[in-house]
Amino acid sequence: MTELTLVQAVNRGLFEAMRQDPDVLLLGEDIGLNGGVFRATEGLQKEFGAERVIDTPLSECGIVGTAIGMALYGLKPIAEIQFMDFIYPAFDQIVSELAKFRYRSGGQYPCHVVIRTPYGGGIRGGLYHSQSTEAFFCHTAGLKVVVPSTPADAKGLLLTAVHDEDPVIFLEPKRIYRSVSGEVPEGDHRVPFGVARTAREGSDVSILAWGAMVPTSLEAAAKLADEGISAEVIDLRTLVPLDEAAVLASVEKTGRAVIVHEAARNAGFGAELAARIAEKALYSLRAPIARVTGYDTPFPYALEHLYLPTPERIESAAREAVRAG
Amino acid sequence: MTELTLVQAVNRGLFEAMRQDPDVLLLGEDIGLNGGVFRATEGLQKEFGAERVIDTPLSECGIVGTAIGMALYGLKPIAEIQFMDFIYPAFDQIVSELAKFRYRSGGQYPCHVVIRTPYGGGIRGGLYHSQSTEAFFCHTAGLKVVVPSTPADAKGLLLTAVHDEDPVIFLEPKRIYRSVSGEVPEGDHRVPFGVARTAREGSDVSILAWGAMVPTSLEAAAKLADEGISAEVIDLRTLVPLDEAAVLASVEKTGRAVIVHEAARNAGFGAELAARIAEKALYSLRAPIARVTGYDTPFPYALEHLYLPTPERIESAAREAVRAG
Amino acid sequence: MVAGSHPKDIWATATRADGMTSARVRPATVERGARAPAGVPDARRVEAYRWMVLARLVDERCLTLQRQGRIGFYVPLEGQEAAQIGCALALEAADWIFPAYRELGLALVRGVPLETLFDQFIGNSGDVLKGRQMPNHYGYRDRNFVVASSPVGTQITQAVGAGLAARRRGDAIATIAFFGDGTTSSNDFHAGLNFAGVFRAPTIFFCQNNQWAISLPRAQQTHSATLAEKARAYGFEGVVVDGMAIDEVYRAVRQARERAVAGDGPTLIEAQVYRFGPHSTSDDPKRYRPAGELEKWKQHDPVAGFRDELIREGRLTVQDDEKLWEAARAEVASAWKTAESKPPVDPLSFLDDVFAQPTRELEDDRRRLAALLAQREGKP
Amino acid sequence: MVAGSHPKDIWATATRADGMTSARVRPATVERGARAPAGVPDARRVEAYRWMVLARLVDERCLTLQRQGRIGFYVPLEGQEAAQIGCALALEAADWIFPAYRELGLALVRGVPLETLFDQFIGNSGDVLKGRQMPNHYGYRDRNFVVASSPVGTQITQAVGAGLAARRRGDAIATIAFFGDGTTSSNDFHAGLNFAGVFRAPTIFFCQNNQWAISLPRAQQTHSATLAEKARAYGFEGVVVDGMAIDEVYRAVRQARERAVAGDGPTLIEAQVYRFGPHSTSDDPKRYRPAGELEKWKQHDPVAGFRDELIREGRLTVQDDEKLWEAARAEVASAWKTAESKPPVDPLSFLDDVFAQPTRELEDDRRRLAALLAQREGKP
Ligand SMILES: Cc1ncc(C[n+]2csc(CCOP(=O)(O)OP(=O)(O)O)c2C)c(N)n1
Ligand SMILES: Cc1ncc(C[n+]2csc(CCOP(=O)(O)OP(=O)(O)O)c2C)c(N)n1
Ligand SMILES: [Mg+2]
Ligand SMILES: [Mg+2]
Repeated sequence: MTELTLVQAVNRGLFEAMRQDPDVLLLGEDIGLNGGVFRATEGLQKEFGAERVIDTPLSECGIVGTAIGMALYGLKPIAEIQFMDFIYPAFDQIVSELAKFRYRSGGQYPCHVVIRTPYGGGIRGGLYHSQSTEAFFCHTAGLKVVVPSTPADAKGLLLTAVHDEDPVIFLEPKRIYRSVSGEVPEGDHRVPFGVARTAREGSDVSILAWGAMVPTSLEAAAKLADEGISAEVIDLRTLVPLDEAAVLASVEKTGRAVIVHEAARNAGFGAELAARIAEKALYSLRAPIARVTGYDTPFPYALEHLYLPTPERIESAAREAVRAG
Repeated sequence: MTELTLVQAVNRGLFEAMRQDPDVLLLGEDIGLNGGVFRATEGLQKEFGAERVIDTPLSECGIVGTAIGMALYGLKPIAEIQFMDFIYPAFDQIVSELAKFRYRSGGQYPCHVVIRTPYGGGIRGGLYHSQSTEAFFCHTAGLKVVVPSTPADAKGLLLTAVHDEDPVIFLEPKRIYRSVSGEVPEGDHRVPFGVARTAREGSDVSILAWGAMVPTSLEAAAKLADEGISAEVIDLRTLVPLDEAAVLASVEKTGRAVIVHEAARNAGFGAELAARIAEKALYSLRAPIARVTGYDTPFPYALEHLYLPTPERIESAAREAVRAG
Repeated sequence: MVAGSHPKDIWATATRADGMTSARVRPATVERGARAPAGVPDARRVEAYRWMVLARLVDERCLTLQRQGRIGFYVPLEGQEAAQIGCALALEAADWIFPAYRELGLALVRGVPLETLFDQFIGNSGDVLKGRQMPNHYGYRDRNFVVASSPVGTQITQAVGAGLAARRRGDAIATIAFFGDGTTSSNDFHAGLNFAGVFRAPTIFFCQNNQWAISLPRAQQTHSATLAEKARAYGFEGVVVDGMAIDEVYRAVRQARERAVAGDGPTLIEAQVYRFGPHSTSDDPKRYRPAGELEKWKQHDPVAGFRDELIREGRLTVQDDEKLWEAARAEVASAWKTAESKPPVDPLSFLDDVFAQPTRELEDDRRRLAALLAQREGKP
Repeated sequence: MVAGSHPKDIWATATRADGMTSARVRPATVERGARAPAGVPDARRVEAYRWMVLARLVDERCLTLQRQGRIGFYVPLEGQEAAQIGCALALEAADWIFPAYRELGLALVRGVPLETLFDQFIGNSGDVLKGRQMPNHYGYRDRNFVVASSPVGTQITQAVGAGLAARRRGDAIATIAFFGDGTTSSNDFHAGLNFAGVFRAPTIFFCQNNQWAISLPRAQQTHSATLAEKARAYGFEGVVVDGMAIDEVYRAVRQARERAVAGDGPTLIEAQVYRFGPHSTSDDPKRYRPAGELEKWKQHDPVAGFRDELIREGRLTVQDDEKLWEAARAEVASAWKTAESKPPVDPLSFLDDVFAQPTRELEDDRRRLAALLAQREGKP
């Protein structure tokens, strides 16, 4: 066990994966000498060489298309997209190709690429260095979507991703890259997909969150406890596959759900959670399902603190839910 | 009034828009001499010339980027994407640029482009000529998302789109391009955005649908009536802006909601409808909210009849809802 | 490019039905390596012709089958047989192919059984792809023939990636991406050729310039004189070859392959051909093709041309030829018959292969759908 | 390109810290029109220099402000002043500019008040963009200066579209897209140049090749000898100019503009410059820049170079120069002071301008957020 920040844990995970398997290689912009703009790939090119830690031209389309070709051939490429906001030039490759290769070939061509990308707001990045569009990828059958919220999970889920057989969109909450640190197991630490983590137990209301919204939700839960409201915080960890059972069990216990995400509300992944609860746990509900999310605007610069869900907004939603029934 | 098919109504709408305003122009692949692969632009190049009905090179990125530049300059371009499945090479321009121009410029640069594209399954198009990924665009703040289901609405919503000040994703249900026909008003017929249409009144269950799923839902409703179940069918017509009031009013009346769409279920737009109902009409619900949708697989070829929602599946969901409470 | 193999007018300016002119460009430069390999080797010339005839007949048959509603869709290759079969013969079995949707000739030479292709066109229980894809979008791992998709161009960057992977593994192979003239405008053409240039990928970019992208003529696709010269923008060579002449194609591909395997990087080959048929069975070229254009190109029919050559070379007699067509016709008929008699694909199978292991949701869906189908059939 | 204006070594091969070589290419071809316009006109030479000095000082100041936490981010242009200001002077006010994020020199010459730029950097109540964007991502409709975004390249196709729209309207203007060497790899570079070639758009593609895309050197970005030659792939001309020499830039842009307005189509200009500073305030070039490279290029500092030229030309004395720097410094200080003293942006304003008219949902959000903020401030 070592105390690491989240971005350090990602870095250790990459080191571990590359040591384990010579087929693992990285490609992306500025990931070599520069170590990535967030330093997630620091030291890797030095250790593994420029043939395995590949600085590419400025083309996300090229990065993902090339990674797919490598994966088809049998390598295990990990592509870095510098910011999630810049993933769209590769969207065609991801949605039309990566997600559909296994299926369209009748199972002949698995296509195991891991795409790592920092996502989310809170770093004064404005419209184009702040987005969280996980819903796009969740809606695309064939992709797994992973969002760690702790250093241990960052490493453990990353190693699981690298050893998985399916394409994985691995979203790193850059806002807490350095602000969160914690114990991370050494070596081949793996955290399974599809298993949510109960970040805090509670009985009055279920707060469902992922990524950078988990610490924010925990802050809210702590304050709610002061008022006598016992909030359970569920960290989903993987959105696809989803630990639906954990979500339903928590809501069945508490009777109330507050869903938290940074992304815009309309057709965000929170809607999916609400829909599942409304289908499968309706009779347990004691209050309307609340969503505390980003607004249906592009991501603003100067006022991002108002755009992003805050503990205050989460508390208020939880309080209302408790008041409702 | 003339009896037209849906694709003819689109064609008439385009003729009308281009006659009304010399700033309206079309660009896309094979839309000129060839009249579009579905013949939606038949006759337009002959009438308005190759300067206004522009056959472009094979690049959706170029089509949308160029259209945006034209719109910034003050023209009113209507871009055709040959199939919705091929919109992804332009995804960056749509999500990063088109949707965000007005906002990021503080209102200085409205960016009024209409993107027309045939969407949906039922024509044996397999993975890449069948998709309905409206949820991607609904989740992107700054875009309006329109889906007609009748010839009259196709023309009326298209003319509203052309005269709107915001970017519009205009989805044409190609499966019913020719199978549905109806009376279409001549001239400057407009149907407002944000106003749902009650396609059939009913009191036991609300079926919420759009595009090609509206006739399928009406078929189901007719069969349900035979069993004594009175189903209301709401045709949303525009997903953004959404006529939330109409959705809630219907569900409050019937106490039961069945949401129908062709797209994959996970994080589809149906989830958003369910979430809104679970937030704002929870206490009216007499049964779990049901979704009848495409499956969380890519779109299959030989078995598309099993993939697509059928009246049978809708009926069964409605029946269950009625049985539930 | 065999000098004088075509009359000037084909390469000169054609006039479209709408009066627009579409410039046909004579190859600007033709690369000839020092050790230029010969054309299709003696031992394989008749074989090559046989593949061309077979492809031609499959095309004919499939167009009919589509009209009869027995297959849903078809993309013909008529006019492009020499380009595809010349190219296929020049490759090695270990080379990885990234096709578009028109590469039937290639698939046949690769050894994909005709019956297997027909199974795919039907989407029946014999279809390796399990009925998932439209006709022509096939792929066979055991033939190093990657599965096609519809969005144009996406295979180009993938071919580069596979080439780099092969190099990393120490496999002395080439990867090759197939695409048309229209696809040179795609995002992936740019990204793929640029990556290949920077990383010196062992990749061949094989562009069948059939002069049309559905209804858009080559001249309106891009303003460059040739498509081949686009390679310069990425720091490597492009060559134009007469795609109606199988030996030209064979030679260019051999050279490019040698270069790739030797570590000398990528090559762009523009094979100038002509699509005799419609873009697909959904297309009607009468709407856009200028009068007389097809007829001019048909004078250079690659199949007839190669037959005459083989006869001149004394490798084929008119009688041989007749027998060969007959045998091929029988082969097509029999393969189709077998394919058509197979049972349909398992109805639940469309829920498989989304992931290596189904999610809980997909398992539930499978269970529910099985119940629904059982109920429909009146089973308990 | 002024022959001999740089010592060979700058254009020759530089060695990266990691031992990789990055080839600096001497311009292959330099286009000279028959009626080559002269450089920056006599009457505007001192003005041009003044803009360069102002840009240099704004850069200096902003780097400090960012370190002090008074602005959040900054993208410096040091080293690129001659390219930007030469270009800006060669354009007409009616020409539409599609900038990237590094075009501060251009914005100044266009007449965007410095205070307005500072307002944007802060995102205060004076910011025309209402605090929506990161510093450097500005745009001013009244200056025909389109609002920048971060994703690279997207402005390129847009500039083509605006050019075609202007032509349709009968406006005799050019549109111009700015981008860097790295951005030549983007999807939109390919699509934009291809569309421009096909439609003969009145568009100038102005590439400031500052030798780096963050940490990626030009030689690893693409394998072509120059960036300018990529234009050939789209059927028009590309030219390389020495971007450290303002007259060279001015001349090339004037020519390209004349060509555009005359209906002779697009031009790609590659201005070879060097980024003296970091990519942005988030970047540390020490991690990747080879030793000595910066120093070599600094010998060709465009500001110092042009000052010396003006002194040689007798248009400027050393005393004038000192006064000019002083005046510019005062201008910067005063503009900053005014900007910094402005109140913050209206907190509810981030909910505006999503659409022309807010949706019901956005109106609800506004009401709810207003209530929350009032509550926070203890208001009822
Ligand atoms: C991204 C994308 N856009 C549009 C289409 C529709 N489409 C299918 S084939 C085709 C033309 C392709 O032309 P070309 O590359 O010359 O190949 P050819 O069909 O002539 O062999 C088009 C526009 C597509 N498949 N993919
Ligand atoms: C699509 C996209 N990918 C990645 C980035 C991150 N990024 C910002 S600037 C930059 C380098 C741009 O280099 P160049 O085009 O040479 O312009 P310069 O910054 O040197 O002026 C990168 C990779 C981005 N802004 N957009
Ligand atoms: Mg073609
Ligand atoms: Mg640069």
